[in-house]
Amino acid sequence: MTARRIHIATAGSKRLAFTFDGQPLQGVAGDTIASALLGVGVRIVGRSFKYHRPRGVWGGWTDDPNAIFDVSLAGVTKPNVQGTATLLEDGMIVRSVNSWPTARFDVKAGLDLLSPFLPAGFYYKMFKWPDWHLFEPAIRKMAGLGRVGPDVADGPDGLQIHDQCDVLVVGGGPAGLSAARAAAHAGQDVVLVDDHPDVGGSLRDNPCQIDGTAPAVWITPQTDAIKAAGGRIMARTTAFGIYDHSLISLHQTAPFATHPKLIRMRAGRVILATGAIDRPVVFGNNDLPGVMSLRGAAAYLHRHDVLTGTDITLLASAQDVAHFGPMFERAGAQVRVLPLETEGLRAVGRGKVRALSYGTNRHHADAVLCSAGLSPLVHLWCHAGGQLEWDAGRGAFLPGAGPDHLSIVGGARGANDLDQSIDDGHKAATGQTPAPLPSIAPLPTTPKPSRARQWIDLQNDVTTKDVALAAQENFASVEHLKRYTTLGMATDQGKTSNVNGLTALAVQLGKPIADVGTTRFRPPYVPVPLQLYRGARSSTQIAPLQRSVLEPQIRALGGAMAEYGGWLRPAWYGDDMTTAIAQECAQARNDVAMLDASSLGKIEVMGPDAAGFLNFVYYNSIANLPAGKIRYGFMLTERGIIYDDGVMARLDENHFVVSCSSSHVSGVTALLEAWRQDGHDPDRVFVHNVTQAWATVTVTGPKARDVVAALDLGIDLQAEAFAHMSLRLGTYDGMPVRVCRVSFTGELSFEISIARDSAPNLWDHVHQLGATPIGMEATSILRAEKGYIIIGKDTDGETMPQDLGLIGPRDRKTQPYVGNRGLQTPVAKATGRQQLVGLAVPEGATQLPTGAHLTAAGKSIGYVTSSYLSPTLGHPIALGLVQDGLSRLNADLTVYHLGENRSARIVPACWYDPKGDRLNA
Amino acid sequence: MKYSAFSILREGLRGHRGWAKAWHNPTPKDTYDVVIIGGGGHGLATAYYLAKNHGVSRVAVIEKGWLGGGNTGRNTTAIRSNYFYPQSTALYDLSVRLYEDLSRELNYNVMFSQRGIMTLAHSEPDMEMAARQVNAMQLGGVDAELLNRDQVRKYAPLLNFRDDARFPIHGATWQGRAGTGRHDAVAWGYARAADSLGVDIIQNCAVTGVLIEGGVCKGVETSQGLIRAGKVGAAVAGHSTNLADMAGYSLPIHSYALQAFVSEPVKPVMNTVALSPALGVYFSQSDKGGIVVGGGLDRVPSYGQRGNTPMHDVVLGGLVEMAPILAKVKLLRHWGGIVDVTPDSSPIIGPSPVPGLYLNCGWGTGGFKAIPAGGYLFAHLLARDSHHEISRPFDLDRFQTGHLIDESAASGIAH
Amino acid sequence: MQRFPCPFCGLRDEREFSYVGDFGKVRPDTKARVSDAEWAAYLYDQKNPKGQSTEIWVHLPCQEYFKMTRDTVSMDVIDAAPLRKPAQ
Amino acid sequence: MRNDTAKWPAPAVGPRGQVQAQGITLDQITLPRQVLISGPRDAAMALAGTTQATGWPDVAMGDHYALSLRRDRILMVGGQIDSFGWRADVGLATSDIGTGYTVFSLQGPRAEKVLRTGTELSEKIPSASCLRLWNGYDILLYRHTATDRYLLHVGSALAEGLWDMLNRQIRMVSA
Repeated sequence: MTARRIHIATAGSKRLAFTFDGQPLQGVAGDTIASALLGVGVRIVGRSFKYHRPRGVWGGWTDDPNAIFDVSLAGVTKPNVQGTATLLEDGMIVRSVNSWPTARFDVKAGLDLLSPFLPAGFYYKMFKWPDWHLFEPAIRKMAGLGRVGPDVADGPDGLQIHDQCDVLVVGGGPAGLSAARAAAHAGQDVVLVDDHPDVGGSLRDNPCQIDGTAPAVWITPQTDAIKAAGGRIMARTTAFGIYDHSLISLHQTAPFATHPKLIRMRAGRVILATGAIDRPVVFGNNDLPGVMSLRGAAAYLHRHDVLTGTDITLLASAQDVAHFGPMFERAGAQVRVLPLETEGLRAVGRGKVRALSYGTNRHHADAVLCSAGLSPLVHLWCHAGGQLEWDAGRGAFLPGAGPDHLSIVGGARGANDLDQSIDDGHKAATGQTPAPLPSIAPLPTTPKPSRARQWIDLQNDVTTKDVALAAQENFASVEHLKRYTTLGMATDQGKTSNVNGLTALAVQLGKPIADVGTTRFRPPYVPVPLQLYRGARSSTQIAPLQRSVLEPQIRALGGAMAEYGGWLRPAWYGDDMTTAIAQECAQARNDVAMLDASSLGKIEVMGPDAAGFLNFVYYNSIANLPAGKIRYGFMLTERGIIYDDGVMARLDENHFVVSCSSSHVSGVTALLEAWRQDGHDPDRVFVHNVTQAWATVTVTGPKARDVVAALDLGIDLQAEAFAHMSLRLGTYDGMPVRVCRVSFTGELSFEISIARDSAPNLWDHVHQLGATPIGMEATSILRAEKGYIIIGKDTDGETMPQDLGLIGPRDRKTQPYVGNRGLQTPVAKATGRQQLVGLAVPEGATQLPTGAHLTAAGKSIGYVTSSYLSPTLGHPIALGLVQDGLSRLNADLTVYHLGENRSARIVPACWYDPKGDRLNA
Repeated sequence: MKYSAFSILREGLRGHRGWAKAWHNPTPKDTYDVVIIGGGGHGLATAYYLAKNHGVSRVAVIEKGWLGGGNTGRNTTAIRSNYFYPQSTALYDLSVRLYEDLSRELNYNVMFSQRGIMTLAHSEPDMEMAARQVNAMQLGGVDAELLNRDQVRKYAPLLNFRDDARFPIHGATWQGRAGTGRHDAVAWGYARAADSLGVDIIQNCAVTGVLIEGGVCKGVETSQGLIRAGKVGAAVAGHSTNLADMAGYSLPIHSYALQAFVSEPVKPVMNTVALSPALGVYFSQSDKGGIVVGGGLDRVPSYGQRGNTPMHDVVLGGLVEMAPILAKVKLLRHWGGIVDVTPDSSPIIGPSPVPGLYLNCGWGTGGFKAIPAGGYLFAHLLARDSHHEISRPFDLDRFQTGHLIDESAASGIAH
Repeated sequence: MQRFPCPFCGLRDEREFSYVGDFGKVRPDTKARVSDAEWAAYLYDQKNPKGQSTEIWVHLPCQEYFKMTRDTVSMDVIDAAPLRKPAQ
Repeated sequence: MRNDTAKWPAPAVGPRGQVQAQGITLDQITLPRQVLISGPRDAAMALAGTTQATGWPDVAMGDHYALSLRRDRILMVGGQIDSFGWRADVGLATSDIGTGYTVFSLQGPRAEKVLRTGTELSEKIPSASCLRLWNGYDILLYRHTATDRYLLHVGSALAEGLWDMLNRQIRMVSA
């Protein structure tokens, strides 16, 4: 007989069916996976990481390092589920990790025999010769705990929500309840969180009388009072991290197969009432299943009616023995007691503890319930920057100095007395100083030498010998110890192993523990699912694309949509990409085409200083631009690098519209704002980004004028009246329009901008007048035929204006402008700069791959930035950046691409209508 | 004492009583030929190469905490040389080549695992940029391949190949020689080897001042007293400007927190390293089974060795988009290191404005992979007072000439 | 998640802010001679103090550029002030 | 070349239909006029014909009001302005936004919870501006008519995304 369910009370409870390693079992409502397993007598719940030693349940909640499972339910599989803190649900399929075929009969159990040859640091000393790669695959296969399930989560993955309160109380035990009640009573907006399904904490784990009443009777009035005062109580909610500016991350769990919730709580004050856990006793074979946390066993008894053994030995302080012993006796167990200082103690058994042996003595035991003292849960305290101080009497790190907005009360600060915990909570909530802790005499908990292995980290298989070896090899800093032995790096993050590891190290070094120090606790306090962090941001909600008001029209015409510069735009129209693109190019060159240019930036710059301001921000001179005219220009960085190109149109003396590339609208707007507020008078120049208020329909092609004329905009469209690079205002159907004669295709073009909601009518009208829609791919080819660049594609992060042959402003503009000094640095004047050129292939050759490199003597001297088969010209064209390219005209160069060489000739970067007759038409 | 299978066997049979200290705890001497400030990977490697390659053995490494406790022990352990500019390729590939033999050279298994790194291309323009990158590397003599979608799937089937993936996978650049290493082992291996060559490694010793006489750096004041030195080398990632303040010069460096994340161990699901520039995430799986995840810098300049939550959503949320089957794997731990960030995200190796004081800093997010090269080149500079040709372009003077080495086009994550 | 006080909008979380640069840097007058060293110092050098730091930040939604003093270790915000005269 | 037409569902044509969940109603609404006015606050208010500019947690009323955006900028809703551009007479820059902002209304006792998914929102943290980042979207957020009726303006090019995000969050909050 080992563990079993006792009380009759559970007889009426709802039964929950589940399987463990394939075996059908039953639990009752309210069970955790671990309590259900213990309730039916399962001892071995898993295998340890390194040696595949059998592992049983150690703790009653999140301090357990052993009961880790892969769990499936309703099509959802989760790896590494902590069985001691996960509620059992009907139908769960529970599988032990790191074992095969089952936890009980694990084929790799024999690994333990090799343990003398697998010391700490084993891998650093081995497998260097001939090569780590020969050994690593086999080692990787052995590692890992659970298996990632096959199911793919469909986003969104769960709720992320912000919240705030005056006082956040973490932990619903006596101290936390007391604090929350007092704070709520004082009129504070209080939130109390507890990771259990109900509040009460240690009162439910190990009940004792409060104010002469049973704990359950005491708890309800507290929660009632908290709620009545407007406080909120959140169960199944774990505070797992405290971050800067008092932000506390809360993980709220829900039924297994549903999405979890991440609450980011901004708290004015935080009261930590996180309690304390048992510190294991280090003795020989103390990793055998059946060796358990004393308070864990008490929790199983009182929360789940599970008695963890019938022949129990208590290994704990006299105070604990007096408190807990009778509880287990009343439940029907035989209870024996061994003092903590028992020499030569070791557990005996295979797969589970059967007896304890010490000296010449030996007695039977099916459960050994241990507590070498209490370890306060100070993790959150440390996240927030709180300091720790070693308390030799309690054998624990207690909170020292900490941030003002944080208090720590009850067991979490070392107060293990119920009255003091309640008093602590009240005082913290009402701004009083807590009563000092009584000093206590140390317990004799230093591990005694033993021939049997004494385990410190149960999941990662770290023993006292490993610690000794690390110290012997001078891994004497606690961080070195942790990293060298993996002590405390398991999924429980050292909750049970930390202090025992430090104690063992201190013994080896002959130093007090206070001088050895401790490692930092880092969030999360308990592991949290990655899906918490995705929230609703899956698929199209990551970097969502901007959408044109004309998209329905474009889709109706067969537009194939794709992403261009942060917008969803038509790549081409129709089913067959290649033919479509060629036809669209021909349409623009020979007839009339239309395209949606709504995404181009429209940034209004207004005010008496607008002209001078733009003159400073842009490379090109803007101050002398006449009203009604448009100028092309570059925006440079202060290094002199081209950031964006665009056109500036001057509407009147004090009003400009800057049109930048689609992908740079917010960037250009931000830069304009930055300079406006730095070195300019922000009351005399204003920047309005109105890109989304206007939509733009571009009509382009030799017959564009006929189409635009038929729109009856009230504008004289003749070339003499409305020249290339100018702007006119008109109306369409009563709505104001701005018409720009600029051209990205090289053909006669009119860009007609109109209020967004009027654009669909305009678009339909232009289409009815015979213009054919063209997509971005054709547009891209048309511009390349003209040698027009796309910033960021045909330029890179080193390109300056002179590399494109545009040296006028650099040499002549006298007023300062952004980038002017950068254009005078040694790198700007150096030879060997990469310059933009055209690239031609030999007659009959195929097009160059974009991304191919131009080489000289086997070294790269540049690369192909754009390359197309020109439908207009019937042969390939390409643009590239080449070192000193502008002085290498007509040179033949080798082109390298993925191991193959071919040849190309440097030519001027314009193939079509170099004089510009067509766009000026 | 040599580490080998034989020594393991022997010690296993006699209870491991024979293992010697990996390094000693010397008290500082009054004077050294070279004092290295910073007992991280770069500092320890510099000391090792000074002693081994240049015969300079009166060397001290001064560490304010425990050796390897800075960014060396806080990173995501990626090692690669998939860079675009030839200057970068030369630097980082020197490092990869040194790593390839490091375990045997140091007699310490640093577990350099050449499992390959892929940088995903999420669109046709990305593929063109990937080709530009691969060609640059191939021409620079570094291994690189351009993978198509199916090849990526073969290497990493857990990636998001769904139709609704925000950033579909078109292909990737691939460097097969790249991979991961065991970060602590690199520090420990160099420390043990340097110690055995007579280098003094002085832990728990903080530099409190720089001794400058006649405008020349002559040593350092420390919490363990004044230590004179023929030359002083600073390898204090994250705190380079604090040292500059002590010595009276300025640096183009800003300190940021860089976070890293590891999940609970799971059975192998990912055998390579994958980076998505669009999502700003990369990850691999450690030999122990943890999913190791990294991303970009925090938004707020910081010396706090901890991270902020907005980057958690970006990086971990991005990871779930990148590899949706990891949604239910749990985050075990996250932490932050303080990194030196330069304007071009390339390191600074060279003399400081104060004669006698030399700089190895500015590695940004990429310091771990460069440890062997950083140490090798810094040792050369300190021993000979002149640059190795590979480190010359990384001199501080590049910010005046404008010859920046900005790789932002080569890798999607600012590094 | 930190919170910063925009002098106009008030407290908002850090996602709404961007670091701009050290407070007190003035663009050299490029009409006069500016040496490469001076220019590089203006563009690139950083105070980067460990502890109290006075910086320029921008609140992205309202595009307010402002001066903020904060502690780069504790992350405490010490002061925030507008660079502009108050609204009329 | 990849065709992403299917991945991005076609946007709504015309106003989007009402979405209802427990305690939450989401609608698209049309406002009569939206005009950006930049310059000194008093002059801007005078031009807009309003006496106060709504920030947070103010409740705007009626169909003619001003929203406070920046130190030197408001958005006039409703009202009448004759000409746009630089108004030298009053030192103001004006731009007609037309339908450049799409406007959604979120109403009901649980609406505030939906909003808290995307920003730290509280009546205890007032703001002079209704500009805000919400779940990554740049929006204007303020209350109108009632304390549980919220209006959200978003640049129209991202209206489709914001609508989808609001729907996702409503589903999650209601789950």
